[in-house]
Amino acid sequence: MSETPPVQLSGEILSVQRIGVYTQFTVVAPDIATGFRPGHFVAVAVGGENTSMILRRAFAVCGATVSERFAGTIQFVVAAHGPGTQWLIERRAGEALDIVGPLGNPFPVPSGPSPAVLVGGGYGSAPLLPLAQALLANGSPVEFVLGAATAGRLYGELAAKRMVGRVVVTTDDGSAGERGLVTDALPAAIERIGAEIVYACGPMPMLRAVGEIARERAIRAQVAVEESMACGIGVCMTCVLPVRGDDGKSRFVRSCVDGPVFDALNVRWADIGRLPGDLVGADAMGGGH
Amino acid sequence: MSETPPVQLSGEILSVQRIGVYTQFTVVAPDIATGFRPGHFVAVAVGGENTSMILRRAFAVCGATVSERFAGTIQFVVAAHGPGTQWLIERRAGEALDIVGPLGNPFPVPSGPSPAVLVGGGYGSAPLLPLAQALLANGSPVEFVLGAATAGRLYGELAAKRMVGRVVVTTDDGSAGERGLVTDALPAAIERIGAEIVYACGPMPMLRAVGEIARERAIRAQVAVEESMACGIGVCMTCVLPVRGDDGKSRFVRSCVDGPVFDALNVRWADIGRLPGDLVGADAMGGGH
Amino acid sequence: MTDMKTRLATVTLPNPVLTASGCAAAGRELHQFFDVAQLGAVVTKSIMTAPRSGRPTPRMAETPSGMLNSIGLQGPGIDAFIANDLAWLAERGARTVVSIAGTHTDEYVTLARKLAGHPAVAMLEVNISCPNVESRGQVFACDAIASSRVIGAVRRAADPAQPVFAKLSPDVTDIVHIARACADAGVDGFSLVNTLLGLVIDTDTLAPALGGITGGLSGPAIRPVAVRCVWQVRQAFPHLPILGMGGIRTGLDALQFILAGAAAVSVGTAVFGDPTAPLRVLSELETALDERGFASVADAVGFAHLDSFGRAARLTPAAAESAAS
Amino acid sequence: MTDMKTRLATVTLPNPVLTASGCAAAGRELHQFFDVAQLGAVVTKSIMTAPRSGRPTPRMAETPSGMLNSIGLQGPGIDAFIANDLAWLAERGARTVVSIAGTHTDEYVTLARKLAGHPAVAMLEVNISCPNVESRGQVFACDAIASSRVIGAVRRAADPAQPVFAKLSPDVTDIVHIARACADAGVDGFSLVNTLLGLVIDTDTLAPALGGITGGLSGPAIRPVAVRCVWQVRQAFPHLPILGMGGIRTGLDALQFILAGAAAVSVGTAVFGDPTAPLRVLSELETALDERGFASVADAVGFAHLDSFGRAARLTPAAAESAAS
Ligand SMILES: Cc1cc2nc3c(=O)[nH]c(=O)nc-3n(C[C@H](O)[C@H](O)[C@H](O)COP(=O)(O)OP(=O)(O)OC[C@H]3O[C@@H](n4cnc5c(N)ncnc54)[C@H](O)[C@@H]3O)c2cc1C
Ligand SMILES: Cc1cc2nc3c(=O)[nH]c(=O)nc-3n(C[C@H](O)[C@H](O)[C@H](O)COP(=O)(O)OP(=O)(O)OC[C@H]3O[C@@H](n4cnc5c(N)ncnc54)[C@H](O)[C@@H]3O)c2cc1C
Ligand SMILES: Cc1cc2nc3c(=O)[nH]c(=O)nc-3n(C[C@H](O)[C@H](O)[C@H](O)COP(=O)(O)O)c2cc1C
Ligand SMILES: Cc1cc2nc3c(=O)[nH]c(=O)nc-3n(C[C@H](O)[C@H](O)[C@H](O)COP(=O)(O)O)c2cc1C
Ligand code: FES
Ligand code: FES
Repeated sequence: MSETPPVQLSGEILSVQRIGVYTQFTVVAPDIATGFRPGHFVAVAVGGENTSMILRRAFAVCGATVSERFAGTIQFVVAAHGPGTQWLIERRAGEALDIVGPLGNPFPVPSGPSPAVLVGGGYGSAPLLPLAQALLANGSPVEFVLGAATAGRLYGELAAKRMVGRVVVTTDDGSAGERGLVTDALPAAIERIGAEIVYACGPMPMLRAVGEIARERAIRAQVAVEESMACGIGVCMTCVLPVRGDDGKSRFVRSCVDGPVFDALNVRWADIGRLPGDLVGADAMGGGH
Repeated sequence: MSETPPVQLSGEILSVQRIGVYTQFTVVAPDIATGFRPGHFVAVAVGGENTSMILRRAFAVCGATVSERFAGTIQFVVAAHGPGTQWLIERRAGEALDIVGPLGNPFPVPSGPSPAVLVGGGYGSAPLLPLAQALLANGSPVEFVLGAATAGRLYGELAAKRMVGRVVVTTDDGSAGERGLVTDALPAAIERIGAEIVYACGPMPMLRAVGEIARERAIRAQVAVEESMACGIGVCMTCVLPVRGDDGKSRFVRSCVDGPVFDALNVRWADIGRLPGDLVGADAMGGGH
Repeated sequence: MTDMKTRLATVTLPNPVLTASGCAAAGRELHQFFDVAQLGAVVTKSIMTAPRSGRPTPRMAETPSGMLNSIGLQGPGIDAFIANDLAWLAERGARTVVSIAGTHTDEYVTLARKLAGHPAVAMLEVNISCPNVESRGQVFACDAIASSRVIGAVRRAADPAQPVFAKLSPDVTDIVHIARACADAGVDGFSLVNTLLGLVIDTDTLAPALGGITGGLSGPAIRPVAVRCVWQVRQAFPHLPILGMGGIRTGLDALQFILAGAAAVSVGTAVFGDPTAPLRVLSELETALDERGFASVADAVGFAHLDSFGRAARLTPAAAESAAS
Repeated sequence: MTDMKTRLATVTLPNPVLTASGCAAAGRELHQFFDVAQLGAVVTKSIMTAPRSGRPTPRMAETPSGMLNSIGLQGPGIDAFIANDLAWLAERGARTVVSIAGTHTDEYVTLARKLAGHPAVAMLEVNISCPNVESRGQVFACDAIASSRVIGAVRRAADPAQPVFAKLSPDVTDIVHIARACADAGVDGFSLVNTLLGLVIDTDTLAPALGGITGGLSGPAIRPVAVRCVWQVRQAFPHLPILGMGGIRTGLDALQFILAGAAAVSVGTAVFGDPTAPLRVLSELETALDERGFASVADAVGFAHLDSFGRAARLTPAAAESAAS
């Protein structure tokens, strides 16, 4: 259980902004905003009444405002993917969304200053923006490395620049920043500030590569993963990843409540989508496949 | 097949009006308006994309305008009933509806003048308004008897008044017109104009009673029935009624394409919802139930 | 563009999209919306020897992403069907799959004989699985012996030029077991699947919503069950063609069935919501196959069963790569 | 107001709305949204003797009005379950129905023994029907003999104070046949139904969407099939209580199951879309029963099977009239 239990609420959409290929929502959600910490996500009902889409959609919260005078709000960014996100980006200000949150374990923020590189792939940079604020607040030097397939799929570059002055940008097609992958630019960024930790959010292969680079330099990497989730609250067991525990044993753990943030070192990246024989309880699967 | 084959189109909603408990839609539907004749109905898709409601909803067309200068429009009236009609009445002008029509066999209109009483129950009066115009056009005296459970559930009273001057109104609770049923007022109306035919649309028990009254007076009764329909175009066989044919034999006939207008005399009212043993092919049901 | 021709046993169809029995009558009504000869074939409502009244109303109830029906095989009987419906389809040059139903083996045999040699009949679909017949005991498709008896008899009686497909019910413990009985009896292919037996209680009348009490569940709701049945039967009998159906609404839905092992598909309930659904599904399917680098429908049939090597072999290089990544 | 108490064999629950096994873990997570002790009972995720990893991912696919899951009974094993989960439920004063699963009869027996005498355990639900276990051959619920063997053994081994319910699969030719085998083996009641076996093909990867290839279909899509199973089993064994489930999302959905013969219901998949669904269903059901003139849940159980005389007898006069009209 996260310290701030999730709530279910109907929140009015205050604004809908197009940012590149993305759509950013600002929604009135006081009880979620209060409990929010960077890395939390929300689960949003899609399709309206009588929809055939029975499951919620998960989105990382990229900002929350709590104020005395106004009702607290949260922000999240949606990339059109399938019918659920398509329905969402067609919503307008004034309509209400059914939201559950805050969900998941947030990024661990060191108590004292410690230089950090934040690596975001596509909309993966969304949860890194509030994280940067938190890190800067406790005096940690912060570097941003943001990447995407193409310029239009970058997110948060400006916001990041405002916070930390400079942002390293990479795109696969070179349409913005350096041509290449975030992982090409990461080592240099780590050097520059003598980073003690790397935070990352984005596609699984990117997270895995980031973890590799951090491991080679013997620094920590905290990454936010994205697994298909049916419930988002820990009751269905659909969202599991093979993760090494403190006892050295590996288990399928729920990315919705035990994650989505994991220490990259503990995630058995190569075994995602497989059933490694040494997993606790794998023997009981009668061989499995 | 009706002479004017149905078409499927996406029509813009021009206006949405509340009338009593009903909601009246005016929709741009040129190819349906052209073929329209009183008694036709349309089948409207509900719920939008990804809806769990896979079937269309049927509505009697209560008006159609064909003009040189504007695209033709049709009108229909919706009473909130379940989720599909609920979704419909929440639509706004400017949105589009997916409509199939014109469907069904229209009311037979005598070539020459013949006095007619038009009996409508609730929204059942909708298709009678254009019918009255057609009858008046060929010089037939027309009387309206409109009824409903309560004043708010009456429909078309004013439009009818404008056309024929006077309208007999009944309500079960006496909140408008005479307290009672349309069938209480029908005999007098028939007398007044020496009606040769009665047209009716409304709940099944009302249609049956109207048919009775006409039969006793040896005049015809053409009634528009309402059976649950899955397809509305004649392919599914869900909408059948036990109807006596010209050959004297009774069959389950499709109310969507062989109706919804029937000669009340031919409908086996008492056998609706049952499987009468003398029905063609009932023997093959192995007893049935 | 992908070659859309497909083979069902000895019959070659110009494309793999058909109507579903009982969801298109005999094509006449849909012909108002599009030329039914454009379809792979029209599958007609199951016909029996004698006229049949069908069940009392109500005959349908809408359910989440599906519907329940209890028609009870209403129909004019085989002679009127041949004289009117089949003649009309022949005139239009529409390929026709005639679905036959009976209450005992002899009835199926009679029907097969009457249809032998008819030029409009491309194939027979033997409906041994309609859950709407009065007693569940009468569902041949739930009993391997009864199924093989009917299929064997029909195969012997039918025109050798007309492939005989067995239409199976998903309401069985082991559909492969039933399929095997049909295969042993000489069936030429399978139609998968018929409706699932369901029941809806009307919470206003506090009684079953349908006159027939139970009814057949169809529509997108049952698609995962239908695809599973196609997958299992394809795995067990890779050499026998499958006509897949159950909740197909879009070209991608149809693609699921083909990848699972269907050589063609029937679009049923979707027609009620969209009269032009079969043609739309056809064009969407053609686009989807093309985008994925399939040179022909045949290359896509059963593709999801292949290992990565088998896959690469059946795809254009570019497509193979993206599928692998 | 309607008396919401209901009886499942020897156990009386304050109300007829429970969670569904595998859709509420062991109550802890839902307790963040509402007090789980307010429910009729919490039905826990099927537990086995040893820890189990479950299936590889992906484990779920959304389908029209439903979803496919392939968890593979991941769990900590019975000892950890009793030490942690059951203890937690006991502290909260939540009535608990413990779902047990095994790969052979002895495993079920071991589980029943370990749960005997535990104060928090109101009842045992024997999951002999989970279609997610590796081989279809392992599905006890598809074989009458295997079912009766397990149920008989569990009934003998279990605490006499704990009713034993058999949870059946709808994926059988004749569910009444399986139910009879369980009844003969001394079962105290039935949980109907488990998921339907389904399969989804991912049209991007061109392969099955789930790591386990097939999965269990749940949600509103399967409701008509579930209600049909409840109806059939109730008709055959009117004296045995039924816990009904399958696509219940609203109070009226729950009412369908009760009218068809269920004495209580489980809310499963709906929880994923709405964490407070079980409580909402409970209040909606209470209103619906009251509006229809039922003095108690018991009066509504199986109501749809009654003839008009039987109905009138169970309804308040006013309600009886409106129901008749
Ligand atoms: C913790 C977390 C945080 C996320 N943050 C964001 C974000 O900030 N912005 C954003 O655009 N997207 C985010 N996603 C991905 C987003 O949830 C999916 O894109 C979305 O669910 C797809 O729904 P759909 O109906 O459009 O697509 P469909 O593919 O039709 O969805 C079908 C089903 O699969 C599930 N699904 C499909 N893709 C994904 C995926 N990538 N991850 C999880 N479930 C999936 C859906 O939830 C749904 O149940 C996040 C996912 C997770 C798990
Ligand atoms: C020929 C014809 C003409 C009609 N004209 C009108 C009209 O002018 N104005 C109007 O308000 N209503 C009209 N109706 C009734 C209207 O179609 C239903 O009220 C509507 O389909 C209910 O849908 P729902 O989703 O709101 O209710 P639900 O009860 O949730 O509908 C569930 C299913 O049952 C079917 N159904 C339910 N009630 C009826 C019914 N009374 N008749 C047919 N199908 C039904 C629906 O089509 C749907 O498939 C007409 C029906 C027919 C057959
Ligand atoms: C109203 C209706 C009538 C049907 N009649 C028949 C029939 O006569 N014979 C038959 O083999 N299948 C019949 N079916 C089953 C369909 O052919 C098809 O197998 C099933 O509906 C699943 O496909 P769908 O979901 O696309 O409709 C009928 C289905 C419906 C909905
Ligand atoms: C993710 C998931 C996990 C499930 N796990 C179990 C289980 O462990 N044991 C069991 O008996 N049923 C299990 N079920 C089946 C449900 O208990 C229930 O029988 C079925 O889902 C139908 O109800 P529903 O449509 O309300 O979910 C599971 C269902 C889902 C969706
Ligand atoms: S999504 Fe249900 S447990 Fe994580
Ligand atoms: S509604 Fe389908 S045949 Fe009339």
